[in-house]
Amino acid sequence: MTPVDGDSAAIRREKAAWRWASLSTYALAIIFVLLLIGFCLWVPHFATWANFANVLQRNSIIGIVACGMLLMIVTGGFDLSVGAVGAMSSVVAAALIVQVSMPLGIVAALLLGLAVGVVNGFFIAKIGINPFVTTLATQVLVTGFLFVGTAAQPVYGVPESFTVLGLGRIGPIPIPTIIFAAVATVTWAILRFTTLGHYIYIVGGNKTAARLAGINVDRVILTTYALGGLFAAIAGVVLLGQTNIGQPASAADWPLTAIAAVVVGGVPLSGGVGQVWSAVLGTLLLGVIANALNLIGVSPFWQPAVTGAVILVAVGLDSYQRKQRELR
Amino acid sequence: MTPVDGDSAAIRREKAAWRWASLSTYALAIIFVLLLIGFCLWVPHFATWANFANVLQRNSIIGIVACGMLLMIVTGGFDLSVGAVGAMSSVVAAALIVQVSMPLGIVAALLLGLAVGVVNGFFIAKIGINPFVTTLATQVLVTGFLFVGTAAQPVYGVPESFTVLGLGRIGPIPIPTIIFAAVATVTWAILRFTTLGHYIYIVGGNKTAARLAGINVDRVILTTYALGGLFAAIAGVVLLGQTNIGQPASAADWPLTAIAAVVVGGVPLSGGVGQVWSAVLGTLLLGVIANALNLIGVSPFWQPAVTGAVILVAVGLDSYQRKQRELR
Amino acid sequence: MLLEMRDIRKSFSGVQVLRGVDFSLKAGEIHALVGHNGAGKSTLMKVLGGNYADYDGEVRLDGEEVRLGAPRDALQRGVAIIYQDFSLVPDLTVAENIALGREPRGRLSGTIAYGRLRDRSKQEAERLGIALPMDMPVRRLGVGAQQMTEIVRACSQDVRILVMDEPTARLAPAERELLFATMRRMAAEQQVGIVYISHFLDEVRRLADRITIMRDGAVVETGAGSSYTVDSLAKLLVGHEIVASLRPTQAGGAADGAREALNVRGLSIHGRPPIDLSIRRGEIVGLAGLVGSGRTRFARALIGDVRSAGRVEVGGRLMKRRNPERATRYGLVLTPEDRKASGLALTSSVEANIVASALGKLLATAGIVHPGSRARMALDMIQRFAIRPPARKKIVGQLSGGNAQKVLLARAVASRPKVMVLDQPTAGVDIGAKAELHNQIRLAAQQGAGILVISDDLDELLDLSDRIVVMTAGAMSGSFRKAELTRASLLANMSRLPGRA
Amino acid sequence: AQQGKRIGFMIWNTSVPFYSNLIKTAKETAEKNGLKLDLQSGNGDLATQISIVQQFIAQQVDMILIAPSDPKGIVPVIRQATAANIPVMAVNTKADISTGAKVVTYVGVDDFVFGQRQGDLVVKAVGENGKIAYILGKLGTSAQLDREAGLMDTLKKHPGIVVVEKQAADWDNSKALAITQDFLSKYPQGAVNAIVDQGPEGVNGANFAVGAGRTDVKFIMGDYPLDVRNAIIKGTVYGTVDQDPAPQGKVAIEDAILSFAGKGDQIPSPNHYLDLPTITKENVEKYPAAWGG
Ligand SMILES: Nc1ncnc2c1ncn2[C@@H]1O[C@H](COP(=O)(O)OP(=O)(O)OP(=O)(O)O)[C@@H](O)[C@H]1O
Ligand SMILES: Nc1ncnc2c1ncn2[C@@H]1O[C@H](COP(=O)(O)OP(=O)(O)OP(=O)(O)O)[C@@H](O)[C@H]1O
Ligand SMILES: [Mg+2]
Ligand SMILES: [Mg+2]
Repeated sequence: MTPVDGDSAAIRREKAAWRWASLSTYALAIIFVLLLIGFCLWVPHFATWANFANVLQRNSIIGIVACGMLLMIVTGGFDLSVGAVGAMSSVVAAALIVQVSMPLGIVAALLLGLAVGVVNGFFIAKIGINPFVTTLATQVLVTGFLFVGTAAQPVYGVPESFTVLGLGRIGPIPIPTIIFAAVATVTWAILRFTTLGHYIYIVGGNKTAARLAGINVDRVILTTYALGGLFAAIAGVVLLGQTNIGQPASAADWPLTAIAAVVVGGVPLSGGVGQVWSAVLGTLLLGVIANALNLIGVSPFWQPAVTGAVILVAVGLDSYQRKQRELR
Repeated sequence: MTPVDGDSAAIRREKAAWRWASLSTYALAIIFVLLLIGFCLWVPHFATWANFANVLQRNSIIGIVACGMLLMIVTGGFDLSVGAVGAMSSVVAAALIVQVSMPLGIVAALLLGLAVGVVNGFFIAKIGINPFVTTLATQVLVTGFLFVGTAAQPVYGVPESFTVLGLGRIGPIPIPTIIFAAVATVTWAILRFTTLGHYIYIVGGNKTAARLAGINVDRVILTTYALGGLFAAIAGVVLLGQTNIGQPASAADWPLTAIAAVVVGGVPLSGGVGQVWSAVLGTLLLGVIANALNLIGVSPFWQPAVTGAVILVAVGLDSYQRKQRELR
Repeated sequence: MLLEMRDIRKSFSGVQVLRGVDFSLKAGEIHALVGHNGAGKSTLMKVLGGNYADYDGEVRLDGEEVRLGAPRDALQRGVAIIYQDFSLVPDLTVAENIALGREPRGRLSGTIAYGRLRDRSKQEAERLGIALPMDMPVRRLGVGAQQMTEIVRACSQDVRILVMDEPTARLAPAERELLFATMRRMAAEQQVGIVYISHFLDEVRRLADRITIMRDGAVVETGAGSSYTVDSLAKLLVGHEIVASLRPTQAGGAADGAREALNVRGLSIHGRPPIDLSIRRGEIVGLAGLVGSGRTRFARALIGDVRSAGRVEVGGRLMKRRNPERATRYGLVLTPEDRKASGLALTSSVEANIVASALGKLLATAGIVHPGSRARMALDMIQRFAIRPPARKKIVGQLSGGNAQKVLLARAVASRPKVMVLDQPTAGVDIGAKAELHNQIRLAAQQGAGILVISDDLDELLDLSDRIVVMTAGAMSGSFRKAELTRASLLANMSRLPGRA
Repeated sequence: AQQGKRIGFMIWNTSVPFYSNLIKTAKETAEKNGLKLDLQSGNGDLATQISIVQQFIAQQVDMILIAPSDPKGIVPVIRQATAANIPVMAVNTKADISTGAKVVTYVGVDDFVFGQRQGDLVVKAVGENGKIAYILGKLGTSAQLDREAGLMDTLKKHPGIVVVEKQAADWDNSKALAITQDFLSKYPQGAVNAIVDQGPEGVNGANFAVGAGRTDVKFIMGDYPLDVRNAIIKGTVYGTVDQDPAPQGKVAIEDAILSFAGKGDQIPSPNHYLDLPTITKENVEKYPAAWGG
């Protein structure tokens, strides 16, 4: 056996290559920064802290959802029920806050979110229904129960002090953003330091291999969806903090938006790879574009068209260089 | 080569297992039939031709979309822009029918649908952006252009005779259903007889193998998305036949519903397998459930909950026995 | 000259893997390409197959310079390649996979004549003397049959250059001989130029007209096949003397009285004849059998990945409700035969794969991983199994075939199992590394593990095992002490039909 | 005469909170009068709505009430119903009768007038000169289109008032809040005089503005749920137009009963318009919230 260690030139070359490769992994981050600089220079009122704080605050909710979505996407699935769970969480929290107490409302909402996640995970892992059908069905189910329970009426009467959770700031930083940062950090730590995180990548990379290697694939999937449900419930509570009413019909666009954030951030839906910063980056990219278009005053008719085009170009540049690189 | 043929008992056993396995492939079809019989017996007004014709007519549109979706799912992708394409097709057809002529309107709408499909295919195959981002972006883009072009106003003035396409019947059979049947047959023929169909399975099953075997993977993907766009445009024209107005904001739920139909029918999103009857079956299953709930008079608040539960049970039975079978 | 490749260079994001390789092939010649794992053999052949658009250097076919930018360019010029990692489509039938990309056209343009496709594929297989279940989806075949499918596919094309990247790594002796006969015939009768990559140096020597030896991305030398011995080849391709390490460090040889590591009683899959097997601690048992004899199924049934009746005891403890996770907890691990489909998470790093089975048990408290010990274990295994490049963060999908195989074994060893079931453990591993792997396997046995080795490489079985059991048509048909066996008698036992044992 | 008659009621989307009181009063009124009421949701999608009406036709109900998402798009099935001798009544959203489609009447308000009333509120709030920013609902929905047309119609008569911004919030609270924030960033103190929202979703934005010290901007909402009412009392919202859904459900069923009884001539037609008051701090105490109260 020839040890390669002797060949220090090779190792140096290896390192340079590594650096180059990781540089191009950050292509999207670079595009994001360039976009940001462009907006700062040319979009009036963009480069103010007040505006940044607004953007952070309003995108924190979807960011929290995206963190959970990332976990599920890395295992090779996704969750279409996060919107329903968010709505449920905000309605349940509102109802209990009005009728009983604030802590109970929040805790109950989070536990319910966790429970829906467990149900999702159970059907996906144990019964073997695919994530699309499962989470679409639970989405519809949960929404249905919400409508039945509320007769589609929003729940009013949450004390105004509760809005501090959605609109308040600590120093200059919006509270939702602090929650988002906490959730992102937890997600990062899970992926980085726990056995669960390790298993999530292996399960997403090759389920058969994971199973044969002795990993309890079902439990990993179940836990992941449970976390996804929990995070969606957290987002729902923050939403309640913003709107102060528990609306059964809200949050319908969360699933697609959160998946979009993760995927725009560069994570493939095929599973096995993905980092928290992709979810964060994707969320901010979409959020900043929407904000800039509002500030520029692009007509609401044009906004979707421009958004679509910007996403295609930004992600296109990233994907194109990736594809070139893959051609080896 | 030592053939295993010697062991004829083993082979017989193997064959029996095989037959059993193919029987259980039809589990979902069997569940569907049982459901149908149950509804016929217990749901008033269900077992009338008028009702069947209604169910067929209203689900034909999504069925047409689902056929195109099936093709894209088999290649391992999907298309979130079918709704926007359908809306575009109905708006463009309406505008041209009002201003120029009926044939031109229809042809132009179909060509535009095809063109959007080609654009989707181009970005996915040539640039390498994943299907989720690409088709989400084109969906937003197309919707945007529609809003710009129409100021979000519906296009009125299509002669009422045009509704024959959406509401008329030939003998007892709704015309949309005839169109759906035609589209399903074409899809079946493509998958069953043509090189393109065969290559769709190959590309979906193993892209690398397809490329190494000299198959023009990019062209296969491009053609598939083009067909998906075309089918969505056909569905849009039929929609116009039902509503008689070109609505830029319509059809928003087509993508998810069509994917759901295909996936409920038993086709995995991972690609490589799938048959037309799955798309048809899934469409009809969802359609019949919705119809029965309406006829029973389940409150609209309860409907989603019940729908979700029924889907979970029906697909769950199917998936569970499939999962058991995998353990051989 | 049929093919000339001159000064071929190829790098992956900056790392040079081919450093100016010259290679040539004559019509009617069998030209062997040998080299250690990661030497660059597969990469060179992938250049020839048009996989990489960005190689440097010159490729001449029939003296004419060509630029191979896409697989189609190569195919059109009559280059057929059997890639090391299977490139089959799992849900297509065997017949359809054989015809992949060259489906017979139907009468209507744009259609496929499936009837003719099936007949043609069947004929092509028969012409080569290979029996395959034409209508079975490839996903249901064992790796041996999959390999044969690939061989039929490549050999039935109208080829001028045929490249075979380790076709015999997962073939049993009978199939190998069949393949060699086919190769000789194609070379002699159809004047096909054949590039043959293998780690079985005696085969290479027997078969090849010329041999090219590669090391670290460069050619060491090219010479006539007859001018080498196994030892001289081994020395050239590894770069130093390995003869010493080729000899066993002293066989495990469990004492007869040692406690049982594995005890299987009446294990029956789908009502087939029950199987008994017992392995003592420190014992290495070989499991021999023909392709499709059911060894892999048995192994999977052991860990509970396939349903079966019967009792399995690991280290004296009865395993209730068998499944792979429990098996791992009981200390029974399996390395699957198909490293790509069911062995490794290709998108994850070497480190993540190595620690996958050990993580929960050895490297974490309350679900939190000790990053230090994780890295230490990975580095230790990388060193022990000589995985290269020795980078723990490297994505497994980017490793050479042999190195990926080592990762798989390292994963099993790292979890310190009581029983290891190794399905084709050294498929695609070079001669130097194979000796190392064997030593690692023996080491594990010496430390008290019971080991079951499934292999199509009879020399490996004879070399490694204390005892060999034979499986035919899903049943155990014999058990032999090593001293009772020769290569020939083992072969005879494998081919015997059940009942006559 | 009405005992046991069956009415099919297609509502364009039952998950919109606005309809919950309409549904409630319709159900109560029907029950009280011994009618069978079959409610179905059109899911906001015209094609679904058409198929539901067709289903009512197949079930041969005695009358069909519709709240379609487009006045013209529903016409073909109205004709089918007429051909099957089933009378149709439009509730809450109009059906187009200009091409001869027959409806018993239209019970509800006129979204165009709704927009005009919002325009009056704007004038009342900012005077003859001012800049306003406008938050739209979901683009392409009839409420969005008609309310906008009505508002523009009023503002035409007040050339000093300019609409400087328009964005769509899709009837979503979070989006309305985001758009409000962006408007406030873009137009510093004094640069915009009022923000008009087509729906009630802008309340959070109004509260946010007051919290941020932007009392220079007046907020005008559409519709009158509990949180809008509270905001008007508190002073963060200037005023709103109250389209009360409850009477619509009740009156629709009552009109149906009249029709069953052969007293069709007592039904105001072609339109049975209901009250559409504007609410500001002055009269807020008089009007209970339209829903959520
Ligand atoms: N896609 C890739 N990205 C990065 N490195 C790669 C990639 N493919 C191969 N390599 C590297 O190129 C080197 C040569 O690999 P190659 O597969 O050609 O070896 P080989 O001689 O075929 O070895 P083996 O006998 O194990 O099959 C290895 O170090 C491998 O890690
Ligand atoms: N050449 C073949 N022809 C037909 N069936 C096969 C063949 N190879 C494998 N099979 C199928 O696989 C089943 C068991 O194969 P298994 O993989 O367990 O055997 P194996 O001894 O490990 O063979 P391999 O060398 O192919 O891995 C057989 O019952 C048969 O259905
Ligand atoms: Mg190789
Ligand atoms: Mg095997």
